[in-house]
Amino acid sequence: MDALELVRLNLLSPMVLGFALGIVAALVKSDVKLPEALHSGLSAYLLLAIGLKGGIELGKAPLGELSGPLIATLAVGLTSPLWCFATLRGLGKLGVADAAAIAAHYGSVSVVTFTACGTFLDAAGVAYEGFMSALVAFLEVPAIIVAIFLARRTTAGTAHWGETLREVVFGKSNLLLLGGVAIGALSGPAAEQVKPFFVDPFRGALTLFLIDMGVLAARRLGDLRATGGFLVAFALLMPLVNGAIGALVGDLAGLSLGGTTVFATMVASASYIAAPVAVRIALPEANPALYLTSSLALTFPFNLTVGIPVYHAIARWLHA
Amino acid sequence: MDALELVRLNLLSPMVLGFALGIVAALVKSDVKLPEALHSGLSAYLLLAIGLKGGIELGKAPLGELSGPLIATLAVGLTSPLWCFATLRGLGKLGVADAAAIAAHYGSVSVVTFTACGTFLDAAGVAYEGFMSALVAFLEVPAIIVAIFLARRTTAGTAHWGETLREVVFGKSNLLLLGGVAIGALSGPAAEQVKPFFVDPFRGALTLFLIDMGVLAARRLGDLRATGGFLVAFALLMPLVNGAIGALVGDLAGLSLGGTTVFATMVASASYIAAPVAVRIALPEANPALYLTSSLALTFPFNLTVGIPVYHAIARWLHA
Amino acid sequence: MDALELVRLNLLSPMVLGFALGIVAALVKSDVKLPEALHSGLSAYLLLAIGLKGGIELGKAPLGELSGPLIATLAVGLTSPLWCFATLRGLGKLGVADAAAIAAHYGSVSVVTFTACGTFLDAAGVAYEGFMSALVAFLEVPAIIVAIFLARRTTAGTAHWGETLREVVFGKSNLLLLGGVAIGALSGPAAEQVKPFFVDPFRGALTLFLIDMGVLAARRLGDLRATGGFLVAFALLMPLVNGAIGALVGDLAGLSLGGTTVFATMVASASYIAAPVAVRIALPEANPALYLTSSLALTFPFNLTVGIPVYHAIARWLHA
Amino acid sequence: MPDPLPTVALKRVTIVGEAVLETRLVALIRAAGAKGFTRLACSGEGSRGVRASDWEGANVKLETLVSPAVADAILSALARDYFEHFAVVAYVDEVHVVRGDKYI
Amino acid sequence: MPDPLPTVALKRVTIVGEAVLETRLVALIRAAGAKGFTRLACSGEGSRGVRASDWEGANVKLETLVSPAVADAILSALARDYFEHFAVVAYVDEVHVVRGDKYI
Amino acid sequence: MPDPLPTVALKRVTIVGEAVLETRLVALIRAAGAKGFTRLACSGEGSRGVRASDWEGANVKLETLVSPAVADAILSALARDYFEHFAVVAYVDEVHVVRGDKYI
Ligand SMILES: Nc1ncnc2c1ncn2[C@@H]1O[C@H](COP(=O)(O)O)[C@@H](O)[C@H]1O
Ligand SMILES: Nc1ncnc2c1ncn2[C@@H]1O[C@H](COP(=O)(O)O)[C@@H](O)[C@H]1O
Ligand SMILES: Nc1ncnc2c1ncn2[C@@H]1O[C@H](COP(=O)(O)O)[C@@H](O)[C@H]1O
Ligand code: NA
Ligand code: NA
Ligand code: NA
Repeated sequence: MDALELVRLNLLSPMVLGFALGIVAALVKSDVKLPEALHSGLSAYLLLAIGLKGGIELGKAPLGELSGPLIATLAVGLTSPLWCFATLRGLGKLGVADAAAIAAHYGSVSVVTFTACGTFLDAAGVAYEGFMSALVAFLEVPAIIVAIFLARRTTAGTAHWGETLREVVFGKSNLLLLGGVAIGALSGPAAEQVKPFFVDPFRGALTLFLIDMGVLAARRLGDLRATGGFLVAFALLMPLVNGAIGALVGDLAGLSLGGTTVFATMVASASYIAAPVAVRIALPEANPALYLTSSLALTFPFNLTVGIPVYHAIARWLHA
Repeated sequence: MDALELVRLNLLSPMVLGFALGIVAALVKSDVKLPEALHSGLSAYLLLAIGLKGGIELGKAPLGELSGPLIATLAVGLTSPLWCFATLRGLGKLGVADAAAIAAHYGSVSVVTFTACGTFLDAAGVAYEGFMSALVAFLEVPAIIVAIFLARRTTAGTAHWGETLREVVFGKSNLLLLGGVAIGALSGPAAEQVKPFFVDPFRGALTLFLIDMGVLAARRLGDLRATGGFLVAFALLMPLVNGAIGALVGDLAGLSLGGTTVFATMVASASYIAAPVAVRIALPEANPALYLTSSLALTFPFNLTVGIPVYHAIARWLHA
Repeated sequence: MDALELVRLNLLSPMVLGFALGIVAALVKSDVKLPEALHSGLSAYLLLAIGLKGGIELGKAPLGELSGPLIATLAVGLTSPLWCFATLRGLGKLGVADAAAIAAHYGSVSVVTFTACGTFLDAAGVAYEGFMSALVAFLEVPAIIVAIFLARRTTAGTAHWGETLREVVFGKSNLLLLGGVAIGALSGPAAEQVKPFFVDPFRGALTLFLIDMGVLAARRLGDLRATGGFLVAFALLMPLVNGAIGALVGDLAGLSLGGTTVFATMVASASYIAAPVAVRIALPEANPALYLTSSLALTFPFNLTVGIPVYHAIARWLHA
Repeated sequence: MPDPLPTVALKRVTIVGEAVLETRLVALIRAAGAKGFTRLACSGEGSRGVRASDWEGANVKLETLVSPAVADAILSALARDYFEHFAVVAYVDEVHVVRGDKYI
Repeated sequence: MPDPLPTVALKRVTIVGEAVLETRLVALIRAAGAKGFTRLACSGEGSRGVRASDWEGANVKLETLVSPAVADAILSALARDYFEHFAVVAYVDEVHVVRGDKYI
Repeated sequence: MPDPLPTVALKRVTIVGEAVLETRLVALIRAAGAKGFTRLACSGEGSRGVRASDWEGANVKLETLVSPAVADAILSALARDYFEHFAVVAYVDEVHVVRGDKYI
């Protein structure tokens, strides 16, 4: 399949079209937003399902195969907030709290972007390691911790470290993801019983969720003015840098072509579920308009439409 | 299959039985009503799914085949509010606002009735044009606009036309329906990915939704006293008139036996999602008890149980 | 399959693991609780689905086969609250209202436990009578009525009998269960249409629901102090007694090995959906901490993990 | 600026109670003479902290605008039927209602 | 114990109306000069009891903290545009707001 | 008609804040001496208009009936910990509570 065909495949997937529908709906001020309760339930479903799929594969994978990718994940999770922070401070001249808050988002991972990448690869007929979603949980947490630590180092810290740590590790999204992994890994063949709920309808549910994400992203677009030119550039270029680094590291860690694409996408993506909540509490002096708008209204759509095929191209180039 | 068998098939379908369960539950004052958030989410799901199915077929249908039915749809959508309005004013002696409000409902279309008809035909083994659900969106809107215009012509209009138009066209139900059509048509074979969510469980979800509709319909029954004898007759006879006209026009437009049945049902049905919201805002002086009770508590159950098989019989007679 | 293997099979099923995840989440104070609206909608879905499955099988079963199990169900439903009440009064020295309230719960049945048993048997490859879920409705109601009557006999009754009866019989859970049975039985082969919604995804939906149940059960654990040693013993031993009696009666009623296991589980289980609501209204002077904690935080997890395999072992021993 | 609208001082009775009581509390309010009410889903904690059933929807908050006499009637009926065994909080304050004569 | 915080007495305008009116009522409040508002989903019954559409979410309750002048402006606008044909209840009371000067 | 029920005048403290703060605000209320509270989900707009995360449930409204001293303690703690960086509105009014002595 050539590059253009892959882009087309990605842009015209039901998921990306759903996201576009959400944006259009918000722009024409049509109230298609799902009720709060459904959005939150759908989000719990997706996290569990992703974990479960990862867990089922994890149960089958030989432990040796896992160690390389796991180390790579932790390495990237611990270091990427550092280079994001440095860029934001050095080039962007942002304050400590804002820079750390944004670094937490870009160091962490967007579960929905991750999933969209898997769907893209399935459609393109490219295989990837099934245990990748178990890695998401290990990439999600460390970056948030590191970034908060970066800020607290310099600012007068009334932060209770234990509490912050507890909240990130036991946060809803992480717990559901890890819980899904555990259920999938432990229940073995019995997990087949729940596939008609967690696996088969997954992409349709994701499409519905992405309509809602489109509405939320579009609502944030109004904040772009407050964001400033530098942050717009950051939100569109940093993913490419992170994606390239991710592809390189994933390749070195011995991942397949598909696995490398997924890993690059994970690194390139920016969190907008776990990170905002943790950062809001631990770094209240950071401005949410900055970190939410850049991760949700810019980086997320960018990765969904352009990023994923690009990271795949990089991975192919590395594997050639 | 003979006529009686078809009626039995329709009455004992899970969907109609679900509706009956909702009515019974409401009558014995059992609180089986779904939470607001779920009702609204389920409704969004159904609209999207209907659109999606239509869109997938639309993508496959040659454009030439479409033009006839599309013209027929617009023609009926623009004229049926006129004859409904005339009847309500002339025979029913209703006020301008009330007559226009009711005409908006009967000119527009009930998405659930439409869907129940599709299910009925599937069970009866009768094929119908897959793009019909794309037509629903084109029948839903014009009638509401025409009816509101009828009222505003004569009453002192503080109505902002632009706003009213925007609200009907970009109303939640229309946007989700059209959005589903677009996603289905554009994503082509990739739409297969979301069928286990939007297509396979569709009828079950509809059954659950109809239980809820039964509760809502039963709650309106108490308003029947306020409705008056003429409106009861109108709500039970007008669908037959409209259904017969719909069958004739659909047949002329070159639709198949199944397609003619669906089209007749669309024309015969009365809106209770899009129309009430638009009318409440644009014609606030109209009495909601009149238009809601007639469309939801009378015409909807009538069509669901008796109407659909009758329209099918008419279509068969025309096609014989 | 040997006993240990069966226990393992049960403990590592996705459903039991989901319950464990909910408990863990609550203990680490992670807020994974589903929104109220979803919990209630999921609960309605499960009740309908269980009824529907039962109804489909009921429609196929010869009436003669049913009479034995039906009589057995009514007999147990009418008598088990008596022996529970006697135990709680005699051994536990509980007040009349509290004893009656708890007896209502243990005489009635837990729909989720019932379902978990079915899933367990499916996984173990043991067949059971498909109409069992229709019996659940007949076991759920009588015990609650009998227990309330026990209390009202001695306390000054301001209770309106008619109202209490109406509320239990037409309570949400009973109506949805019976409604599902009716839809399944009446729609015959047409019920196939809704299986991709009500049957295939059922166990996955149950897994999600059980995560929520785990959270609720864990929250009740704090009330254990108020419960006292006797009630803890009662909540863990009474199910064994009731399960053994249930196995015996089910066997006598001519049920298969699987059917006997299900029946024993039904008798052993304690209600926490229908009974609490009815009891709260009819016996307001009873302490909810006692009946909710024992049935939800003790008996439910006990049956889910240990009870079901034990009742199966008893049934096998009886059938040997 | 237009003349301020005339308003009528009315009592607002607020009742927060277990959700299982909703139908009964509404009937009580109606019986005491209230012309209408507004219902909000809520949750809460108090000294007692026992709920009939967590999945029956925690608490319900009912607000009704009434005359002083009807307010007293509501509170008395509440005290008689619910205060002993149920988790119910009730209080009254005064608000200035536009078209207030509609509600008395 | 610390010194009591200084508070500012403000009007709290409460509007309960049909959910279909939500966007419009918010615009009205804003236009009348309110700096913010809080929105709650609710349901209710009144003398009229007609709803545009049961599945549009029953009623909405809007609360806004404003100066007396803005309160009057809101009520007047409501009376002009909504009281005749829509199910709308509106009332005012006084509350003591911390950092109250933010809202006027 | 029965004798009017005796009521106790109490302060009602209302806090509207970002939903991510819920657990912390409840802890603050408890620590300040409140015996209970009622929690409502809500949303809103203000001058600031930034939310941590739209899907964490917008805002939460907490209402607690307390003595004047506890009301002051709650407001002071709020001012100290939350007013600078978080979207929090707080106000006090007086209501007449049946069995009001239960809450002080
Ligand atoms: N001091 C209080 N302030 C506000 N609401 C309260 C207070 N105490 C109790 N409540 C509400 O009343 C319900 C029942 O309280 P209780 O009867 O004390 O368990 C709680 O769930 C709260 O919603
Ligand atoms: N006396 C009342 N007290 C509190 N809320 C009321 C009252 N009357 C009406 N309402 C609210 O206002 C809405 C519309 O009332 P109505 O216009 O009388 O149908 C109702 O649904 C209630 O939410
Ligand atoms: N004037 C006001 N009246 C009522 N609620 C307000 C007002 N201003 C702010 N709020 C509420 O407080 C929240 C935060 O406001 P802010 O800190 O101004 O962004 C909003 O989302 C509203 O729920
Ligand atoms: Na990242
Ligand atoms: Na029509
Ligand atoms: Na039992």
